[in-house]
Amino acid sequence: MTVLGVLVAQNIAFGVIAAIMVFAALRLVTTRNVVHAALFLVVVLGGVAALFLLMGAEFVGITQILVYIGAVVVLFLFGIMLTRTRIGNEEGTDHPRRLPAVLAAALVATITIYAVVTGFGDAELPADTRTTTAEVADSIFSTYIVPFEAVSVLLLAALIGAIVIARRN
Amino acid sequence: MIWTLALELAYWQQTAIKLVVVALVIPTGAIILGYVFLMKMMSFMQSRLGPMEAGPYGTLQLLADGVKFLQKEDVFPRRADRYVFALAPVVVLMSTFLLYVVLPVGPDAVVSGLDAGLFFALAAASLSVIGVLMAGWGSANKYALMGGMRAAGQLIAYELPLVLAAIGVVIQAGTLDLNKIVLAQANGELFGWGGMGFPYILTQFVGFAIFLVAVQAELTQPPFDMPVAESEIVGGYQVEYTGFRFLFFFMGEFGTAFAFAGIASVLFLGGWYVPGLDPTSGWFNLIGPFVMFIKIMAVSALIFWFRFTFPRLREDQLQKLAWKVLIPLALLNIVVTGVVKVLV
Amino acid sequence: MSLQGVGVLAAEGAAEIVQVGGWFLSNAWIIPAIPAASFFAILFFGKRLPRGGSELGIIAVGASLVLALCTAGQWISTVNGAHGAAVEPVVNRWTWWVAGGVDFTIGTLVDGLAVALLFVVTAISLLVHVYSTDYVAGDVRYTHFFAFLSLFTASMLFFVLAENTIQMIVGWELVGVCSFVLIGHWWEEKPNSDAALKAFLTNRVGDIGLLVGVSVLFFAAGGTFSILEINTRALDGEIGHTLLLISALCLLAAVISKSGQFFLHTWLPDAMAGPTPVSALIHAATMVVAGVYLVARLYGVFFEGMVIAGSSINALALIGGLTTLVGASLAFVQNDIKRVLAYSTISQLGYMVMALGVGAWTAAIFHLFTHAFFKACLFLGSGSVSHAVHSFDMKKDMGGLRRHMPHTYRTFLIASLALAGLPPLAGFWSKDEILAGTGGWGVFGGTGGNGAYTAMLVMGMLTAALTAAYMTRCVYLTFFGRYRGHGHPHESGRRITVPLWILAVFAVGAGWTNLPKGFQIVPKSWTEQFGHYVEPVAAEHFYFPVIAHATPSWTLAIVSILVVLVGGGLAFAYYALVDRRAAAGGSATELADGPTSRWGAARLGHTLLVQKYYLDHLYTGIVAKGTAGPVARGAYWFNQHGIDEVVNQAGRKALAAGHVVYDKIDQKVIDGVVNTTGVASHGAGEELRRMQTGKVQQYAGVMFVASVILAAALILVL
Amino acid sequence: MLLNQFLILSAVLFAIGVYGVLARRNGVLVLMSIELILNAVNINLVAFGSYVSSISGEVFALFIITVAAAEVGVGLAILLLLYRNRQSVDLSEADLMKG
Repeated sequence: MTVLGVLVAQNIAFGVIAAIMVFAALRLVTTRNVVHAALFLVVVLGGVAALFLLMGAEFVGITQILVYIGAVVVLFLFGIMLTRTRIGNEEGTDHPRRLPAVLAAALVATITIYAVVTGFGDAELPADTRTTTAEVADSIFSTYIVPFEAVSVLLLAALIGAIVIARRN
Repeated sequence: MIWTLALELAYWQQTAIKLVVVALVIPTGAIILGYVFLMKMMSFMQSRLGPMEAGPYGTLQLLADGVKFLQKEDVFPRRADRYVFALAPVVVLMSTFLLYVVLPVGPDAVVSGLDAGLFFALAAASLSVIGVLMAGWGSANKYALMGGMRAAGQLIAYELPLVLAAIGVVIQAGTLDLNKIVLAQANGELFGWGGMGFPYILTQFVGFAIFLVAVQAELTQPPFDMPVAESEIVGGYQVEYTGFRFLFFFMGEFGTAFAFAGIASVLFLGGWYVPGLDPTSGWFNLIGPFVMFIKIMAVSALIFWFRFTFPRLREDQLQKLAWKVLIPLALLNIVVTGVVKVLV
Repeated sequence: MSLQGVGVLAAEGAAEIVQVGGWFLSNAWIIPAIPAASFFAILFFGKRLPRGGSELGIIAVGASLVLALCTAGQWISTVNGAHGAAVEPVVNRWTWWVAGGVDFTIGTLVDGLAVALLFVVTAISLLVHVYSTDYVAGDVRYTHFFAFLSLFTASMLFFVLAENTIQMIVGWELVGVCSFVLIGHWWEEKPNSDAALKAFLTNRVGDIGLLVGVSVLFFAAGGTFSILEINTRALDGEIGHTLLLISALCLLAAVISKSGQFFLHTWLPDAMAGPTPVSALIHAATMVVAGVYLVARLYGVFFEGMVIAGSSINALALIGGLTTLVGASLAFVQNDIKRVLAYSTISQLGYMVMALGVGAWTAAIFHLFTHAFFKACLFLGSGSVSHAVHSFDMKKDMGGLRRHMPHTYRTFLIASLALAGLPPLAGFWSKDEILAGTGGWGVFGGTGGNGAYTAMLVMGMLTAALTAAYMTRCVYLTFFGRYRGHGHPHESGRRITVPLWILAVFAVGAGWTNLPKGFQIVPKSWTEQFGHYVEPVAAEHFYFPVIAHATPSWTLAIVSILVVLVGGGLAFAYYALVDRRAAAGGSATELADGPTSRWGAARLGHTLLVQKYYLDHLYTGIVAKGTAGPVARGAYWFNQHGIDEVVNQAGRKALAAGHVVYDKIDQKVIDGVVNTTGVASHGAGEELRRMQTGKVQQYAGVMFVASVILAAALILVL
Repeated sequence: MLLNQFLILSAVLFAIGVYGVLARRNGVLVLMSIELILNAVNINLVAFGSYVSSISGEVFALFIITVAAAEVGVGLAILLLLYRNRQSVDLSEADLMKG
């Protein structure tokens, strides 16, 4: 499976996933159909999950599917369908003047890509970086116990906040 | 190109075989469940006549139905969002397919023995919500949208008790790997006697009950079938679907029932293990599937028994049951399990 | 002088450190555990019990008191056994959790200081519990009240026994929550819930200081939360002085808010909206001294950080000194009896902080000890009075109560004299020790102390006179003269008077536990007992600093007694005079406002005091509203009122000027210039405000571009 | 696999997300673009974690996923309120803070 020390299958997989992701991301920010945008978001998020699996981060990948696709996107779809149910393209999804946004995005892309290219050159990822769920759990419940607790409190606060904001009267 | 050819081929062969098996299991499972339970058990329980004409005892009825579906015209509603409408059943079916990836039927007879297998199965099951919402929205039909929203609300509400019920088992086994859960039950001891292992239903009966109820809701079948309730919203998100797309939904539903029954038997009934044998023996790769099949049928019988005997709930009763009964109960179960696990 | 003192003490300081143990000392965790259990028990079962859960609370706190007494006994015998050597505090710790390689422990730290506080908290809590069974009888939230009294007691004991700074934070916040809940006990009335919120929010200001201070100390002390280790390292010079100063100042912020020190004290008088027993327990005797306790506990940090040894002023002493004066002067203009006591508490807390600031550690703790008893007595007495007259207003509804309520009157008088500082009552001994401890007496021929804190001595003396005067005013308005209220007041029941008498006995006797060393009337073995058992003996690599003790002085004592007598006497004479005049036909309201209604300067001072130095206006009007409105709105306001106003004003003024010179100079030229200026400036303002589009995405765009430019600069430069 | 292929992909996704945040007027679409940005960051975290063979990257990615879920919940609640008050989720209309 290796050519001159390069993992062929993984690289092909990466190429395919990356192409799909970039396409879906571009469609996500350009489509004028809000539901389609949410579905393109599913594709991007699925791609990210696949990348996680590719890098051996199995647990994070599955969490990505469960939380992002199973919950976040469903929440989006719910929000869209609760507020408007028109099928097809909508008016006024974009600003009329988009050039500043394009420029800003291009600037961001240029500087970040320049930074990573000059910074990391052709650094290789280690071949076998599979991590087990137990390792993740051990890390969370020892080193990162305080952030973990903080996040749980944050979730509670967000839960209450969302209910209070969205409640009628 | 320095391919390590033999291994590479074996890898693809293996993958291909596994894919074919999975692809076969779903229609087979759907047909068996549909035939045995939907046609026969229901007709006995509800004192109706089941189909008797196609084949001996009507055994070929479902095949005939399948052929009928495939022959039908592929209809798109005029104002439907074509892509979304067309993709929705595929997404639902895909979610079903993914469930089988981690379902073990023997020590090595599993498509992909993931380290977090149970977690993966639950994540895969949650994907079907997207498909249902797509179907409901893409059909450009009020009833479909209502059905889709109902289904999504129901699936989300009952995913929590489903996950929480399984966590009791996870705590007891100390792993998310489905095969290791089976092994933990096989190697368990009942009051110091290791003769028959320790199926977790003995301690996790609360979890088992919650799991079955939640599965019932996940399958959107009676008594939790408001999303497709014909008498209220004429079929819900499935209303505009015909032909093979409807068949996809059908297969998805019964395939998911089959898979969840499998997961339930792995979690609570000891999976492919038979008491009295050595769980590491390679023979289990052969007899495991049959053992699993028997257990799946037993659990399915329970699931369908509920389906045929309970009347439909109201939408608010459904949500109340999930949030006020099942989730607190499941949380309590987790707390008790955790405390006992730490103390013992 | 201070160097000499240090030298003397270093010679006295023991070289060896004695390690001790004992069942009560090492199992002190039970003391807070009992009221904590009682909190849950009352919460869950209280309503079903025949006495609504109060019996559970009393039993629990009683058990804690017994245990605290046993602990104290064991500690005393331990110190006796050590024969003057330094005694290691009894520490028990368990690992709570481990995160990031740091062990977070939970445990108890028992030494003389903790033991003294355990006794104070449990004793007063028990008396308040008993008192409350009568005071809040029939209340809708009777059970709830007792549940939170239990929780408060547990939290305070937890805080006192804290082994590390994390535990201190936990206890600190818990008592804050209890205070919030109990101030707002009658939350149906808006002022009460407002007062609760104010107390809570004001305390949050200081809590930030506590968090930051503890974090700084954690890293400065090399990754430990242990109080003993932090102190030891601070005293051994392992932590840099700047770090110590920063953390001491952060912690001081916490002290200022919790212990009602000057400029964050405003919540404490408002906290009197709570039931009176709560005021006695939480806002006089225990919770508000948490700040004092914090300083005393981490004294190594403050001692080194504030350079207490050998200076003449530091932040701690200054804040404390100012607070004593501010509190005492504000107590004069209050008509609400509880508010008088609240300002008095502020003033006395200032005394304690000041004492800690000048290095008189023992005096501060001793004052904390005695003050707890007589102030609790005063509060409970005021509650008894208000129970009888159904009001807290001294001017309108009280007067002449000494005939109707003999028990309340006597105990109140005893406690007032103790607070004013007349011998041989408790307040005299502790206040005098603080005054001597300032070392400022050195200027007048006294000796000792950690430095010449003359300013603090002057403040303390002034406050002593003021205290005597306002307490005289309070006692006079309440118990002397003629009755101005309605109905027939009568003495309260046993469950109120018995606690009052017990506290009155303590208000007399508590001071005798620490008679000054040079006090020749009593045998030498009676003197300085409190200090002997409570103050740790300093030693090498120990958690307590070497403190130079001041020598008590007869002269100082006599001067302070005279000051008190003059202050109290003047006030009494004045009120007696006014009262007689009022009896002869004047109105009762003239009573207090006599001089202020006649002299302009006095009226000004009076208004200033009534408005509480305008601090509340400052906080709500400027600080709160300023921060409540978003920055954009602030900028907009500035735009409208600042820039535009200036422009308009300029235009208008110029216009007016133009009118004045209208006849003499050509009208059109002037007007034209003026108008052009006005219009131009106005236009500039309009243009400027356009930057504030209110569109989030434009802000986001600016943010992204700016951060990219920053990143680019960093990447290209570095 | 190179580390950079992940980093560059993440940078591209991040930039696309930035474009979406700036160019979209519909609040829901802006939120989706923010999700894109967060995911780009997550890819970076996991890639770096794997590069230095540390589990911390994954743990932080998990935290970000959690925080993102909370963010979407509150964000959508705000949008729902906006929609209820103005019958629109157009962010360019929500400019009460205009000076």
